[in-house]
Amino acid sequence: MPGSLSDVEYVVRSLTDTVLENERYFGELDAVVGDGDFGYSLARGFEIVAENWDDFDRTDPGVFLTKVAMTISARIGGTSGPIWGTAVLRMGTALKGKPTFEAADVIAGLRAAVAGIQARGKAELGDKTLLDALVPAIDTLEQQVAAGASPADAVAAMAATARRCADDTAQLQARRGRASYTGERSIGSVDAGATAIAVILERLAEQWPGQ
Amino acid sequence: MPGSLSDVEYVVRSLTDTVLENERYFGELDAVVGDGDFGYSLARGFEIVAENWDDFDRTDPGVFLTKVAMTISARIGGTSGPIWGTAVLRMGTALKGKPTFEAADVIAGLRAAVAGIQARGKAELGDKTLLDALVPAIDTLEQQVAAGASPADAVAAMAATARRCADDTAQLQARRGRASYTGERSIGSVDAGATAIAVILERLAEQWPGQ
Amino acid sequence: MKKFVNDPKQFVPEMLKGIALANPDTITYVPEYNLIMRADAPNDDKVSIVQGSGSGHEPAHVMAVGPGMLDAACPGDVFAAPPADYVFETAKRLASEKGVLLLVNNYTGDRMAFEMAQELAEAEDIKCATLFIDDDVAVQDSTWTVGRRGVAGNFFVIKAVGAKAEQGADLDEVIRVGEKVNSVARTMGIALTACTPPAKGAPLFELADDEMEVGVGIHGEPGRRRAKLVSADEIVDELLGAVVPDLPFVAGDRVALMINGLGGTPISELYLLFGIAAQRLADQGIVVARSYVGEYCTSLEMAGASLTLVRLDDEIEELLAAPASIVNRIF
Amino acid sequence: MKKFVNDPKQFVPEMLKGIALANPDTITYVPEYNLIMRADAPNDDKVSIVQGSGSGHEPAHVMAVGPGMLDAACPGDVFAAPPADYVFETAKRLASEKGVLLLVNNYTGDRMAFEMAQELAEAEDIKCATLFIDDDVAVQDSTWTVGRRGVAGNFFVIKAVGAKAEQGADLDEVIRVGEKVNSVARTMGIALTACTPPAKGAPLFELADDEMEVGVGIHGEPGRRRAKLVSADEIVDELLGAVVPDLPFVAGDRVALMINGLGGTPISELYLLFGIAAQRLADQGIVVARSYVGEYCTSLEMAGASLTLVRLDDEIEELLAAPASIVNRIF
Ligand SMILES: Nc1ncnc2c1ncn2[C@@H]1O[C@H](COP(=O)(O)OP(=O)(O)O)[C@@H](O)[C@H]1O
Ligand SMILES: Nc1ncnc2c1ncn2[C@@H]1O[C@H](COP(=O)(O)OP(=O)(O)O)[C@@H](O)[C@H]1O
Ligand SMILES: [Mg+2]
Ligand SMILES: [Mg+2]
Ligand SMILES: [Mg+2]
Ligand SMILES: [Mg+2]
Repeated sequence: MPGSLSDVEYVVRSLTDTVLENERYFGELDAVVGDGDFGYSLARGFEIVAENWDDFDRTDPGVFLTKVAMTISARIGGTSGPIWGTAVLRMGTALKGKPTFEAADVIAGLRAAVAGIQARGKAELGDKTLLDALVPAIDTLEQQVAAGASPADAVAAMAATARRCADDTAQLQARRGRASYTGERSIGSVDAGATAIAVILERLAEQWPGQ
Repeated sequence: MPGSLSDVEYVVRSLTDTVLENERYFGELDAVVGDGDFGYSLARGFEIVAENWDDFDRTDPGVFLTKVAMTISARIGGTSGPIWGTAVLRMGTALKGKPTFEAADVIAGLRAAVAGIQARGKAELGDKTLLDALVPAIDTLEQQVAAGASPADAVAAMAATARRCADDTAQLQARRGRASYTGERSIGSVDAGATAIAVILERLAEQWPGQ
Repeated sequence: MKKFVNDPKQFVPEMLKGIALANPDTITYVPEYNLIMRADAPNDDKVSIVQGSGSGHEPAHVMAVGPGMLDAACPGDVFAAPPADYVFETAKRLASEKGVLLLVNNYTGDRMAFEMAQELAEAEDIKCATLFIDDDVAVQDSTWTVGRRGVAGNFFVIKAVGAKAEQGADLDEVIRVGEKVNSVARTMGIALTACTPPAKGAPLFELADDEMEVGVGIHGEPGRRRAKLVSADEIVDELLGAVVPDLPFVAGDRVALMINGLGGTPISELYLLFGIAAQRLADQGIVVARSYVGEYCTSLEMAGASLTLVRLDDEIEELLAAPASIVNRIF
Repeated sequence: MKKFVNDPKQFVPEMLKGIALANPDTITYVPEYNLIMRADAPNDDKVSIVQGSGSGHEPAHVMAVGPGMLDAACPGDVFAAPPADYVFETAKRLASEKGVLLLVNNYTGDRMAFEMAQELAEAEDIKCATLFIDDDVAVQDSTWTVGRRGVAGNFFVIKAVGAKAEQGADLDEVIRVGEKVNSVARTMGIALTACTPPAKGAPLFELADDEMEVGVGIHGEPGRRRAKLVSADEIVDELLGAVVPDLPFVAGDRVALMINGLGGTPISELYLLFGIAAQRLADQGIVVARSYVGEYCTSLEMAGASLTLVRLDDEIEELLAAPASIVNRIF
């Protein structure tokens, strides 16, 4: 899964479009046991990414991601601003100075993103957050890469894992974020952030270049 | 239509029961273009009449009515307190010092009540108030008495007139009371006060002693 | 009915008890007559200012009692004028050598109760006068009906007569400023939802999800017309379009601008409306010299707002700026 | 959606513009960062008090700016913590020699934004500290989750630190009184209806006509349980039953009692609740020494109320009684 700036651009563009198209859906997911602003918050940040798409510094993939991270964390409020901003920023740091990169760089970047999210939000696996979809999806990616899968297949497998794990969050009781205030009543509905990860990866897989 | 204290007691008791039983209905009538409190206001006054029924001074029919008037005007707020209080007070004044009375006394008392209502509320016939049912009903009573009708027949005729005239208030535009603020939108629904007069007289006629 | 209430018939007394318990040192509550009065009233050196009206408009008027404002408030049941007896009793207790001024919003029931009370008070040699407030421009053709309604503009009349009375002015002087403020105050309201009187238990009228009532009364009386709900900008234009030409307010006028919430609308929306209205007035050359945003005269939990303009002169501005405090304080 | 609104995305900025226009002399509005600040801040002789939080809780916090209260408020979108950048920018502009105190209601998003902002501020040598408010007793098992929420009790923390800062106290002293007040403040709320964030356009949850949500959060988060709507007496018992044993408050305690409206409940009902609660506390030997009734921390137009108790000592009582004034004034 080697890559370059254009791959990163594709991924960020796809992520941006997914977030903008799912503003309402993500909000509804968050309204079940949260406060319903998750879709709105993300969309306000990524709409600025879309607006300024052509102007981001594209010196290398890392610089590009860093600029995107600053844009979204400057505008997104709520829990998602720090979480998503930190995640993208850590990815950017991992790819900085690498015009081209290997699968191992991507995996290291994603692990760094997870560490950043955990530093910010103190969530553990099983607390019913986006980590519950994101971390297993990264594990799958690592396995796929180790098994020599094509990038398209690897991403498809990630998406499948994320979806399954996102669905499984319905059985969890929320211990982080607003949903945690509902205690046992959070059981029975999926986590909004985890489901967003699944939707984003599914879209990424669906339109993966050269599919 | 000669009468004595017991006749006045019957009328006031019937009036009281009608008002208490129709609290909700009268309120709904007032809610159409008014503020919906007409039934509540009347009921709060007449419920005290019911409570203190045995304690009113019954020296003569006039004194009895005066005490009832003071009770209701002390408790009923809104437009109805002064209007109904004044009306009953004027009836009382007309019958004061008369252990027994004639039809002419009743008619004079009712005319005095109307004058009192007009002094308070400045309403003319046709302004869409209870006067539009009450005044024609008194006219009918006068005609019936002149024609030698029995008390029961006279009251039945009054009730019929009141009902017809109350129904006709639907065609009028309100010029007094809260309903007047709605201008032309008051046309099409009957006046709450006029309809209450009809309901009260119908009940009075239905159960008239010796029917 | 989504309300905090026990027996609906006890709604007003239980609210009054809460007011009394929240203000133990400054307020006297007389349960027999639903009367809320300043603990230090009456004062023979000042005119006593009394407002009575139906309940359901809180903070008007029971929570507007305090130095520089009302000496007493005499509420009726929800949306019903108080019985004349209660008003008379209030006038008796507030009797001062300088006199008693009864402030009345112009409604049939209130007029009658207060006129009866004034007659009774005068018969007992209580110096007493009645001043009617009628600032609502929504009522058209008012000459041949009962006249305009008194709505949120009553705040400005209370504030002005309260300040004037506090200065020790005579009854005539107090009446003069009250009438003056009333004559330059204009209000119009808009409802987004109906309200539910506790004793009725059901909404007074029905508004569809996309409808609003333009010119609504504070008792849920229908207004000028029912219309499709439009943007905040358009609503402000509609309200200003009714209020501004009525006096008329013209370029160069200094005004007080009030956006009053009708009970169910959050203050965030009221400030949003205020911002639009202040901007529009500035564009017309009308100077907003005093700003009022919040709930002053409500209609239970009705969602909606009214806009009031008062044309200022030096005297009115000074009276509005004078110190005052009320039952319903923040700190 | 029954709201006064133009473009829902502009809801917060348009509200802030209204606040600025209503307070031209005393408030500075910085649109780039949604920032509302005292025109005379920062002041090197006092600690700057800053509160940020999602919008939709007005008057908290943008309308709580003023002498003796906040020096600045930094709101996010409706129910969303402000971006960390905005908070950092606010801290920079409020930097004073005595330092900046960032007050934060204890929610994940707010904590993260303010912690990031504090790191950024410290990197620029701005003296800065963060104080978390968490008075909501509705959240149970809070030890292994994110802790209790900050709700209406934040008013008392703001009032106390605002007064202390006004006295010229050092940052540590200001933090000490803030933490002390937070440690003796307990709140629980109840919702009768849901609320509708403007950008969502639909209610956050559904409550049947005869239901209430016990322990609701100020962002519409579900509470402890959903129950049949009961009488005001029973509701007060439920709220006191959660709040009183939590600290616990005991006979002989002097307390501040606040009945806070959640946005859609009229003040008449709030006083009714206050009267019941004050009576119940008196019956338990708990002395209500300070009374607060009205809207302090809302949830848009949600019908409902919360009850807060603060245990007083001489120091807290004095700080609460100190003079203060805010954007959202009456006169
Ligand atoms: N502490 C946390 N760490 C990581 N993710 C979290 C945390 N808290 C919440 N989340 C994620 O954020 C999502 C909600 O985001 P958002 O609606 O923006 O937050 P809020 O409205 O609670 O401020 C949740 O569905 C969850 O996946
Ligand atoms: N000026 C008036 N004179 C006589 N009757 C009136 C007058 N105004 C209103 N009414 C009658 O009173 C009824 C309404 O009474 P009520 O609901 O108690 O008054 P409100 O709520 O307007 O104070 C009307 O239906 C009408 O019949
Ligand atoms: Mg959320
Ligand atoms: Mg009525
Ligand atoms: Mg009425
Ligand atoms: Mg949120």
